[in-house]
Amino acid sequence: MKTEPFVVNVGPQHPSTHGVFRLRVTLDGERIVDADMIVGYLHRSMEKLAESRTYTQNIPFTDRVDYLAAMANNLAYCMAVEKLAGIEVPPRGQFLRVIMAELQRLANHAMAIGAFLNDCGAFYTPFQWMFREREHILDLFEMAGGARLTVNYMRIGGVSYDIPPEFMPAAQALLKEMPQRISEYEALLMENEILIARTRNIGVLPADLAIASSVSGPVLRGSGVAWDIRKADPYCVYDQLDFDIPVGTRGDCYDRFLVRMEELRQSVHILEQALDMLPGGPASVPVPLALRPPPGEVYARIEAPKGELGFYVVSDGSPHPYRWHIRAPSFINLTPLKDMVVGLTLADAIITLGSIDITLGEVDR
Amino acid sequence: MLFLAEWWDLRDLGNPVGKFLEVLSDHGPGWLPYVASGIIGCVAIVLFLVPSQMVIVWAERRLIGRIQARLGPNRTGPWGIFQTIADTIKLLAKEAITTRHVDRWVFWLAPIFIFVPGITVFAVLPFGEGMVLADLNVGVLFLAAVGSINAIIVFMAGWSSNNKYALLGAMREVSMLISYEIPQVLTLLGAVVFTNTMSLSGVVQWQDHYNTWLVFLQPLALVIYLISAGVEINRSPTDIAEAESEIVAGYHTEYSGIKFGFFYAGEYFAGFAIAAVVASLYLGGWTFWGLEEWVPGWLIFLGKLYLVFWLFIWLRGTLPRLRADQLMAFTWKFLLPLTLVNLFVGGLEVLIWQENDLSAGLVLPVFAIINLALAVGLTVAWARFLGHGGPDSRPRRALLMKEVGAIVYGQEP
Amino acid sequence: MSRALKGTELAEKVGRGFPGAVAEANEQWVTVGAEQLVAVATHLRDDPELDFRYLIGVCGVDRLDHFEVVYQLQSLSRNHTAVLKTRALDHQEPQVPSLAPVWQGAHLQEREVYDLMGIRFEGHPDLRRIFLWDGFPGHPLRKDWLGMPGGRHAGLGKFPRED
Amino acid sequence: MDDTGAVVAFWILTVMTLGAALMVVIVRNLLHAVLSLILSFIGVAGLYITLSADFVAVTQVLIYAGAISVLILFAMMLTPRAARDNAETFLQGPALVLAGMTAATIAGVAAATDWSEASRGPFTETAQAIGEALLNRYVLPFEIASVLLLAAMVGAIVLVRED
Repeated sequence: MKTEPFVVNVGPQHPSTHGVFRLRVTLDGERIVDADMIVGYLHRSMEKLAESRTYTQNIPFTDRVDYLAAMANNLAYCMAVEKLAGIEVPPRGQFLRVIMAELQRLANHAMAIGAFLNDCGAFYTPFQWMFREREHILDLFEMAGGARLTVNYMRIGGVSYDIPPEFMPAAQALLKEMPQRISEYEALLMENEILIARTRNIGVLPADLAIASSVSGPVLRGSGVAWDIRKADPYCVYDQLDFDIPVGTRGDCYDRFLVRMEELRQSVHILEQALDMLPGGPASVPVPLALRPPPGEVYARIEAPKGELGFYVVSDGSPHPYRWHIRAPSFINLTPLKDMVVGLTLADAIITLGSIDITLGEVDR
Repeated sequence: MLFLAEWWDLRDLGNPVGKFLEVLSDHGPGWLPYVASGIIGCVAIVLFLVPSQMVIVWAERRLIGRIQARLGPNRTGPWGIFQTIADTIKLLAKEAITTRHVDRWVFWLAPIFIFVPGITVFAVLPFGEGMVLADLNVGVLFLAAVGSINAIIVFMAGWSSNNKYALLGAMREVSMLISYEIPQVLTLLGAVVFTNTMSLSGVVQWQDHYNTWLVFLQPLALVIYLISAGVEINRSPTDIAEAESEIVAGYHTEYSGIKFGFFYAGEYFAGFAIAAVVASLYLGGWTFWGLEEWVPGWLIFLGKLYLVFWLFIWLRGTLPRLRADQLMAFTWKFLLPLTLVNLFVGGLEVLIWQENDLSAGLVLPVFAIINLALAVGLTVAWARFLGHGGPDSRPRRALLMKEVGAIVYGQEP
Repeated sequence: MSRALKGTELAEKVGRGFPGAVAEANEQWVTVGAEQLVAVATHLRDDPELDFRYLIGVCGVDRLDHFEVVYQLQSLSRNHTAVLKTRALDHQEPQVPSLAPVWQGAHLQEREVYDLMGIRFEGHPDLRRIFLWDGFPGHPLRKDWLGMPGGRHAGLGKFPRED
Repeated sequence: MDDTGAVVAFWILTVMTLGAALMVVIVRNLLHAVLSLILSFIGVAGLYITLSADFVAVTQVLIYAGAISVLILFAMMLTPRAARDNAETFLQGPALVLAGMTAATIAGVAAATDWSEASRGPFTETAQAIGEALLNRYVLPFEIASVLLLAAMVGAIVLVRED
């Protein structure tokens, strides 16, 4: 039977595009025959703005790149500048950074899983449950740095403030609670027949396509590639910590969801060790306000919650970066989107997009 | 029965109404009581539905709040009970936008007609003994007939909006209706086979007479009816026609202000209708094994109605949504065969019972046990047969790797 | 620990197969001429010893008189990284061959570089602006794209508390 | 009283049925035509009720207003946009002839029938009588119809099967 395809603009104002993302899909009935992504609604030209500000002044910008993982962005940028200027961060600062980055991963994955379930049509329940945990983590951020979302916590040479005394007991209490909470989520979500029916073998991303299209983070791991910058290229003190890389075997939405669930557990495990091993001493080294790194170029990367986050910074010896480039995982993870959604129904495409976990602040920058 | 049948005996609200009609016929023209009884019935139904909807919307939001580890509306009035009133005022004050390219007439008529099925169903539902507006002797068929009108109104809204999401929603609703009408009617037929009547008050009286509820005799039918009715009234998790995360708001994407409010209220009215049907057909209606002699039957009926509606609320807060084609396959491959078997077994049982003239006290418990076992067994067996519970629908865990670089794609653990 | 391949080391390996392809090499990176870029990239990807199947990122840098495109490469199996560079010498109409056919991951990133930097990637399957709209004047990440009225550069000439 | 009520109801329903039927013919918007058709069906159902044919009335709503019209709506949705209004087609002439012939037949039958009013008792249930008639006297046509429907269903599945 011959049918007439029609074009639907999913977004920029759509409840499940996680921001101002627009997916232009050509539908034949409900099946997608063509898809094109249109982004840039949130483009702030951060890379240009950063060129006219000093290295320290650029840290708040990184908060706003991926506003759901501000700590990770801070960390990647500070590492890049430290690598450029040859600054060593004291051990306590390193551990604090790891603690914050892993807390941020917990918060981000909580949000990612909750929003993903929302896309699957669960009426906000997993979303709200996940927000309960995220709330505690944001409280911890507030204790440490004074802000909850755009934390601006890390500094070149360490962190802005050492943690207050009430941070440790609160963090310990949270960590004690987390494993059973995660088990609760697993019992509620992983075994849900409808969820499995919706996500199994949907939005399959084969490993070779995943590697070829440069995806990273849980999306790459969901496709069965054991790749994690924390293990492959350890930074801070990750080489002293014990953790595993969760990988899926099928590369479907369910696997990406599983990987995130398991990463929650691994992050808790890392945090338990890091809190135990937290050494004394200064949390940061003094760095001149108008830092003038020697001319050169450097690429520093971390395993951000959404994937490989890298900062490519070129210095010409002045207090401003000459070039400041962000390798944004959300953006690059969208590369295989078209291959993943063509042939699926509109509902599945929404789920697939949700399983990639994008933040539009990071996609558009 | 302890019926006093005085006008102040509120266990049957028909008593004061009957008294009033008597007074009317004594003093007025002959046609007056006839018209007045109709008007009183209609007004009573609306008077019950509107406040019910207001309270239930609030209760649903509070309950969903509990399910979702939050508080729910708690600012307007004690425990937030005036939230729905505040929302209604807000909706009334908002602009009801009519976009330029809509089919104006149909666009405006759809939100008005959306109430028709939900309210009309209550005409044949017995609120208590004798408390029924029109005791139609084909009441069960009437339910199915009125329910099918719903899809046309949804289609009117979706098509006239001139919006692609609305059109997709309307398309989904119409296709869902065609599919889910069949198991729905067949399950209702199961009740009819047992009770040998199509009148709803007849069904309730049958349950009263045999001191049993049809839920014990037709457990599978109840579950199937709840699922297919849930699809028809568009409540999450089966809200395929307005699936928020997929097609924004489905057929009412373009509606704003009180026009949207009408759809919202209409959804609840339809939900009440379904809950009332379930309460009457399967849960004994206004009877409660003798309690109805002390407590007004209509209170028992309403209690059951809200209990069934609470089930819908619970489901909404718990389950994710199936995809449209999966939901469609579910009815044809899963529900339809089961309803046919259920109907066949029900018929067979009634035949055995009637032909051999067995005593009801003996056969009904046996039938109840058989049917329950059959319901569980059939569901599990048929699910297995269709491949559920196989390796593809079993939960898995992520593999844990210590080293980087390995590629395990396609390897099953 | 991921090992960063030295540019000189890489230049030697590449130079064997593609004489004259390497324009410059130092400790950190290797610069390849635009003519042989695709061939070199394909070799880097397919050579089992190098195995750069994963392209980390693409970045354009405005060097005032020319443009540089920087490719960060990663081998997943051998866990080493390398930096590959190429140059677009014409500052008015910069053009380099596209690596999207070699690594699909370059697809969106090259569109980004084209949009913000104005470097045309020859052979790119779908080279359109991505963040900015069609008809946006200029390419903002170029150093000569002045964001402020009156032709002034944005930012401070000198930081207030410096010396 | 009963007679006046029935007469008033008859006239209201007749006007509704015929008016809606007329609308089906004259409105240009296809959706409006379908909706008018549904209204006409409901009017006919009302007429059945005044004839104390309750089962037929409810079935009329269920089958015609519920199912048949949904089928028409489906046909409408699957039709390309150009055909949405009741445009003039080459079928106009034949349709007119056909409709005229049908009308003439009905008029002829109506004129030939002896309209002696049967003695009408009170409102009686018809469902049971219909059921018994279907399963005793008319069981053969009933079964033939079901086999025909089954064949139609299989045929439809075969027609739209993808392979």
